[in-house]
Amino acid sequence: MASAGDTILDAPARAAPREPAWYPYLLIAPAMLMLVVVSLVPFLYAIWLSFHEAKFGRVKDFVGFDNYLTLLTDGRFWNSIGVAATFVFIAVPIEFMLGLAGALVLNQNVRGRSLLIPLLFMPAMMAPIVVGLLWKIMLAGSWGFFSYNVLERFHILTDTSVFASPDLALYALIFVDIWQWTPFMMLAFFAGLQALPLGPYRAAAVDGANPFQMFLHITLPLMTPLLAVIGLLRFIDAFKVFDTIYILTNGGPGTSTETPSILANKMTFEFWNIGEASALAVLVWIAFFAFCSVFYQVAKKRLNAF
Amino acid sequence: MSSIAFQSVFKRYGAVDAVKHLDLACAAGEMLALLGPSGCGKSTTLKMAAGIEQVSSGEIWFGERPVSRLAPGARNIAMVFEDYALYPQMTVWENVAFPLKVRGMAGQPAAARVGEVLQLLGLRQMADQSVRGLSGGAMQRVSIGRALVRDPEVILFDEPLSHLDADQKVQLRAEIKRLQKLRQVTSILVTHDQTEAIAMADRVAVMNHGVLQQVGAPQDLYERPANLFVANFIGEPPMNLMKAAWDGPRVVGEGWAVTLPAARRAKLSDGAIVAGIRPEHVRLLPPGTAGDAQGVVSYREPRGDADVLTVVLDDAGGVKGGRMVAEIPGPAAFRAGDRVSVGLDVGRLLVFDAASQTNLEAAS
Amino acid sequence: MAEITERSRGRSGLFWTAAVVVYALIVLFPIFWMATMMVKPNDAMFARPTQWLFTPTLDHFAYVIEQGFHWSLLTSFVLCTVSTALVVLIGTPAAYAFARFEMKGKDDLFLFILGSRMAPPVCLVIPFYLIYAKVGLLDSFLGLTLAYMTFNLSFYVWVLRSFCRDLPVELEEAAALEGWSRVQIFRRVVFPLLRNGIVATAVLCFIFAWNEFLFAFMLGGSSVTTLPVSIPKLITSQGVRWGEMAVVGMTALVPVLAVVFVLQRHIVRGLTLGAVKG
Amino acid sequence: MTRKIWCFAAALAATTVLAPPLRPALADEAAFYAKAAAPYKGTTIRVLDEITPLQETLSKIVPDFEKETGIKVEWELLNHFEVINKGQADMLSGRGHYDAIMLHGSQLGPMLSAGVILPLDGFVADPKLMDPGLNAADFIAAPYKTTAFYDGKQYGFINWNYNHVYWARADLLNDPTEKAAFKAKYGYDLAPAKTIEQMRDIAQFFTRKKGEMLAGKPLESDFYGIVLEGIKGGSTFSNLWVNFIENYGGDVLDKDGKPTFDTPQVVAALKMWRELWTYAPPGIAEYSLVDVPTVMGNGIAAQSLAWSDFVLGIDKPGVSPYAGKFVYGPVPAKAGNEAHRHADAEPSVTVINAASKQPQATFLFLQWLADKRQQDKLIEMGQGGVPIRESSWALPAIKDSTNPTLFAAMKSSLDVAVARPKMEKYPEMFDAMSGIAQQVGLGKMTPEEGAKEGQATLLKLCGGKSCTL
Amino acid sequence: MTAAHSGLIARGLAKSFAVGGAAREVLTDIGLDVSPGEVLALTGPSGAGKTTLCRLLAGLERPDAGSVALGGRTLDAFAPGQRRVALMFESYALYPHLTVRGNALSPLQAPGGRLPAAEAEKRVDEVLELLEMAHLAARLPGALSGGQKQRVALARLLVQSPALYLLDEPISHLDAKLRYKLRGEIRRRLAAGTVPTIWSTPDGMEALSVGDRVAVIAEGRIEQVGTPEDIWLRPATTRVAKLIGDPPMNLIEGELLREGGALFFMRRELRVPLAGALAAAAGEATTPAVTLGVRPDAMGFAAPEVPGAVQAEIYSNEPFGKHAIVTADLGGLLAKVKTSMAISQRFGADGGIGRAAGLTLPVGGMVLFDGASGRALPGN
Repeated sequence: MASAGDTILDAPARAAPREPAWYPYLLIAPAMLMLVVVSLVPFLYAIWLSFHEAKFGRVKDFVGFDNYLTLLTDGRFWNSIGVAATFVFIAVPIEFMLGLAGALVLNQNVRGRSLLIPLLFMPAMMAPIVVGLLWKIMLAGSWGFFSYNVLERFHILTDTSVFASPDLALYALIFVDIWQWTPFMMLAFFAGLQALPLGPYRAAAVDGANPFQMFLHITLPLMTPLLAVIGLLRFIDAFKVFDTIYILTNGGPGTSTETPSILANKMTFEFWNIGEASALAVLVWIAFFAFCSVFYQVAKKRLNAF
Repeated sequence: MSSIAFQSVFKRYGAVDAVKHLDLACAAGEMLALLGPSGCGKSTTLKMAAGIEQVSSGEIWFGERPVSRLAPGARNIAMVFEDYALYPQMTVWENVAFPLKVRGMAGQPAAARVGEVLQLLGLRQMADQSVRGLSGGAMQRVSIGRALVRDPEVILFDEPLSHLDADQKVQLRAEIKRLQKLRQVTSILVTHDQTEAIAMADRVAVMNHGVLQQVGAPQDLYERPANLFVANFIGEPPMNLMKAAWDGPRVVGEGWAVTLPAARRAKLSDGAIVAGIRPEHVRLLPPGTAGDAQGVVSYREPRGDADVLTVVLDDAGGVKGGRMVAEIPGPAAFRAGDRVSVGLDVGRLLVFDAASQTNLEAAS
Repeated sequence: MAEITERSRGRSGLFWTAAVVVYALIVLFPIFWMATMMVKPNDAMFARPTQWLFTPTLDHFAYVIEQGFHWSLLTSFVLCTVSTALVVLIGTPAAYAFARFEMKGKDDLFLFILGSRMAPPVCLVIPFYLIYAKVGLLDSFLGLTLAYMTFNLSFYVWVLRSFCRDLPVELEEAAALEGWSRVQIFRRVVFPLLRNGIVATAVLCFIFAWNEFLFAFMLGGSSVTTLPVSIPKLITSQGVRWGEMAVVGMTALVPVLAVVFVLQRHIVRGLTLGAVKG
Repeated sequence: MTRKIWCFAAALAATTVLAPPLRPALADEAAFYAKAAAPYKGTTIRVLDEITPLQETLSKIVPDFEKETGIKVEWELLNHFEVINKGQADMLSGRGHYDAIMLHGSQLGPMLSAGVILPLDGFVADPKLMDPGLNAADFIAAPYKTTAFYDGKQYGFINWNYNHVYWARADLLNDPTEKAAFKAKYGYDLAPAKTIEQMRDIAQFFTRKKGEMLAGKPLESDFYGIVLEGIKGGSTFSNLWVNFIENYGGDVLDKDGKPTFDTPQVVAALKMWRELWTYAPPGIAEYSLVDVPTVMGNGIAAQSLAWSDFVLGIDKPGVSPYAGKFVYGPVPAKAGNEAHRHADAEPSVTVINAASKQPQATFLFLQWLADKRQQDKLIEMGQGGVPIRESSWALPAIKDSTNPTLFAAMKSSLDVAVARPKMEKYPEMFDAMSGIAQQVGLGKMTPEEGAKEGQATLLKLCGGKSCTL
Repeated sequence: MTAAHSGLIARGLAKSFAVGGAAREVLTDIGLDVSPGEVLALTGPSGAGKTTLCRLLAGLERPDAGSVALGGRTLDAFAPGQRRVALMFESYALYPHLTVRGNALSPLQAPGGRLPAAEAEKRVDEVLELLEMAHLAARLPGALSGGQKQRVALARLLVQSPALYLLDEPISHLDAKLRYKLRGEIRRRLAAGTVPTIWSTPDGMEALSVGDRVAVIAEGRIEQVGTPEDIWLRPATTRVAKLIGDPPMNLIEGELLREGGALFFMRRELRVPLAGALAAAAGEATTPAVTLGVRPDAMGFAAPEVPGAVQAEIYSNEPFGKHAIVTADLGGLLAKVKTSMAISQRFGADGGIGRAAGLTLPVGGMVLFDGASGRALPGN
């Protein structure tokens, strides 16, 4: 595009005009149809189920909002929301900050980046279920590598093990999540840093700004759209996390690590209380969607993100 | 204000010398242009002055102060960038205020300074706009404002006009020159555009392949280029540079010949030469008029107040006629295909040594 | 950034390199430890005190092969390849359309796509299971392929859209003026330029599918057993077969790691989900 | 719950009618199956079972059935949780992918109330299908009768007699220094625990810190007196329920199915439960039925209560350095209540999916599996195992086993083992109560509070009605 | 529409774009004729609509109104590929994944313009040779300099045998030297053929140099079409005047004053007697408000005390070697004067900024415009 801008203003997404109006719809149709089938239909089905009594897979009577009422008055549901909130609001900010710090370090003149990057990214490439087992190996009571060689040896934790302690298990899971996803954040932010224009930094260097001022006044504002999008994605994914918790604690001890995902899984595949589980699914889904669409609109307008 | 001096400065990237043995000085309050084609080392030189690039060897002096080991921020310089390098998320005001802010200057004095600079550059009305939506010219003015706001010792301009539209270019180059003269701030301007260099700078340093070719006042460079590179690089349309040979006092080219005054000829050594003459020193006369050559207009390029005509010279003395470009006041009467007689302003004819490519008459 | 001055080359560059290496060693230690378990005899596995040196054994590999885990590997590979290919096939035109064309309700449609990515899989798996049971898609390739669309198709469209946005429209216009047809333009101009983006995004989708557990577990089964789903089979009454688990876990990691090594530049760019232009 | 046998009358009636006085020759058996299966020749049935050493051995026998009958069997083995998940999902969704599915006794309640299990009575009464030589009277009675029958109907044969045994380190119990020290401290001889109190004493005695001496050697790391299952979602609750609460004379439900979790007996049992946890490794709350044998195999605990079939995988050379150094016994009883001892068990049956399209062929297969020929072969090939037939105890593999105490312990446990009552809401109860068991064990909740909360939870879950079907 | 000639005929073209919900008219009632073999230079400031016009002609945008004919046929129903229009994009639009040769070959391989392979290769070789690009044929565009890229784009244009060449700012992004060199080269190539050409450029001087005729467009309307001389000597509007020339014409807003029989142009202290054609033009003025256009090259300097000299102060002084541009401050009004180096140097080494000087206004070299409409008054 011309820097001078002697084109048609900023008409976005300029397209060859000869395409009939239905042409783009034709292009998106297969994907849209597919998503209707694999996403909308299950969602609508879940809504339908949530208004019925469905125990043991047999859909019985229409019960209106009973399932929702049961759920909303159940301490266990709110406990799960609280657990997930704790999980997300501790894990994501830490991943965010560590990721950003790591990206800033990686963006220095680190040598052998092409070798280091795939290695650093390894945790994020692993199947969550393997990650779960990996940390079981590390942190399992008494025989875990880390439990035995560090926690026990240095008497940091003697009367319990991390996953066995209702007070610690959630933080251990948070730790595992941080371990797994910080590299993802780091590399995404690193890619963002690499794409930043050099000009403002040069100007700031000449203007006499110190590295912290550069970070505060240039890096951070320029990275905001990326931070917003990645932050949102990680937020969603952290809220959805299932495999690692399932394999490591399955919600225990007690209900101390029981997230809505774990609870929904139990309600479905252990208790076979499908109506209520669907209600839970629908609530979570709607809350997510509402949050994300607001975030999307705001981020798109304010930050030019997405 | 302090002077700037480059003393035996080298810049190496691996095995490549981007700047070779540069000795160059810019007097206090002067504007010096570094001119040359892309890749000639001029930008590298400027960046070394700014501290964005490190010198490989040699020293840079600001007045009595060696600065080549100082961080950019410690040199008390300001820089205007080709791509403006504005802080994209800030307003015009914030951009201009930034150098003060990072130096801890705030409050009323800072605001007054910023206001004054914005006023000077005609940016007052835009103060609260985001710089993202501004035109190129306005962005570059903001960038200049940012450079001026804290009275730097030196301002470094890196291709400040190259992304601007022609009309904005003309307007801004006059403004920059005026501000520079008014404030008497030592400045280095890097440009590949000779018009800009000549129009704005007190002196111009021409570089090629990392080597300084000539430094001097624009007029010197224009009238007395030290070598073929400078002769060709400066002037538009470019100087006619033509193979020629001596025939006693006569310079004989391809289809043309002139006689130099004996006194002048005496000072010039023999050998293969290249003769140079600027298009505006080539006169076109009606055919049949006595001239230094005869030919046919092959192409006419009207430019309003001037016309640039290419003439294909007739063969003469068994030598195939060459081409010669003439710039004459326009609109001219000649059209492509017209026969013309060509007159050369012998006093303006330059003679270069074909081998060394240097101007035989340049003060060495 | 660092390049604005070369100051950070030389010693500080080494310092940061060392910092990253140390960080990597710490962070990757558990993976290294698991890797050693692949060849560690059972009695040394969790011996106290920790046994750093041991005589390596290939028993775990033998068992894994004997139990036919390589079939799971193959299943995973085929399934993820097919599902990713399908995503590419139907997602590419959609991403292109979202990037190129003005459409009524584009924002809403796009939000719908994002919405699919947001759905927690645990919530989806219930309706999926019941619907699949009715239409006979449980334990079938098709069923899992479709299920993976919910998160991968939307992710793919989301990310590839940004790659499409970076394509200069002039190239397509130039080709149109030369007289190439729509399809030819896509094949000659759009696709070659988009290839890196497609590969990067597809690889991420492949990784997501490769590592997916819940859908594969609930909707798959005896005839479609992916690698992650095969892992719990190693939790037996003889205790957990940790060595074998390490073998399978590392086996799952290796292909992905290899691909990331080769394509890292594109993948890292893909990780920004289009929030970085250029 | 007392040692009442559920639907005893019906079961008794069935066995009496069906058990022939004489055992026919083995050849006749094979002939029967060939004949009975003739109409179903060429059909394929799918069976889902759990992966344990027993089933792995069994999978070598299954091809014989295919040979004998021409019915093809797709024999799928998954781990414990997967079998529950997928098996139930398959039955409840009515998909009918699996013709037969192994159900643990505790799963029967929900599945029966969902009506997805096919009763076998029709087939049992059909001479074309019912093998006259099955000899159901040979099945170890208590688990069989409490598991396979409900409300006058039969839902399966017994397939797996999972049961708990007491498991201890013989090398430590026989160590002379330790023996002397124990005697000095507790006033009786150190030996495998017969009572829960002894088990407690031994646990207390052997819980030692790193650096202390154990059997004459300094410890390189902490050592624990006992290891129990403590994870939520394993079998913690039933472990606590049967091995402690019932031995203490209490029960979770009374004979009408009403919760009785707040009785003094239960509180006393919870106290003991809590005390034993203090002698257990710190990770106890994350130990599942899989981890307990692993911990024993690693040699960091002196004793345990564990599933007998899981022991088989650990107590063998090459798997654990302590293989051969273990001793087993029946699950200890409460001192003074030995006559009414209990041992936890999870007798399991393979049931026919109501949605099965091949119920007859499946029935033949299930019957064939329980047949003595197969059971004998299984025991022999598995170098021991958990028998479902009384006659198996006499087989050389068990009688002459290198691990005689284990089989004695199994037999003793199975003598008193019964299935849990059939409860519709067992999964919810189990989930909630194992949480309480954990909390009490961890000391986050006093036994009294645990009893109170457990009672309240059960009442809420059952909605004031009977918790049993 | 019946075609009057076999070149390009455009009539009544209009185009609007929706910007932030509101329609903004980018082109209004554009009519153009370009004869076969003629080069029409299209010039105007940024945002005037040059690119949009090119895109309309190429068929890349659909006009809201109007019609285009080329070579005797109406194009409106044709897709871009069917129009036989060769467009050179301002951005060059080179295929980054194809070599120089591949780029040049592309139009000859397309279904619309397909040539037998051997012939296509030959044509490409010829053109690459001609443009001195043969040695770069195997390079990818990413490995080329700006000037080289531009030549590849040119090669891709020249291999075609279209019915219309559209060059959208073909050399805008090159430096002055290269521009000078290339515009001659391209111009000569185009002049040799019989294909009508539109050459768009924001640079008025370039338009004068390359166009057989020049069309000046501003704010979506054609302001003037004429020969370079017409445009230079007789700008039709102040907009045209502002665009042409380096520096462009000085435009001074003021009033007509009739004193006795004589006509004067007045602005504050500035008082310019009008004679000859200017007086005739002034006679046509409908309002006293007029704008006086003075060409920079027509003005001269004199000592301030010279009678008739306009009092001014030197504002800036830019020597260019062969001439100088001196900006004079006429009481708040800046006028640029293109003068000789000698005169420029006479102001002193510092350029004489702030010094008083007298400015002489020529009799010729001035144009009078209507103050309201900005149109040149008839009679100029």
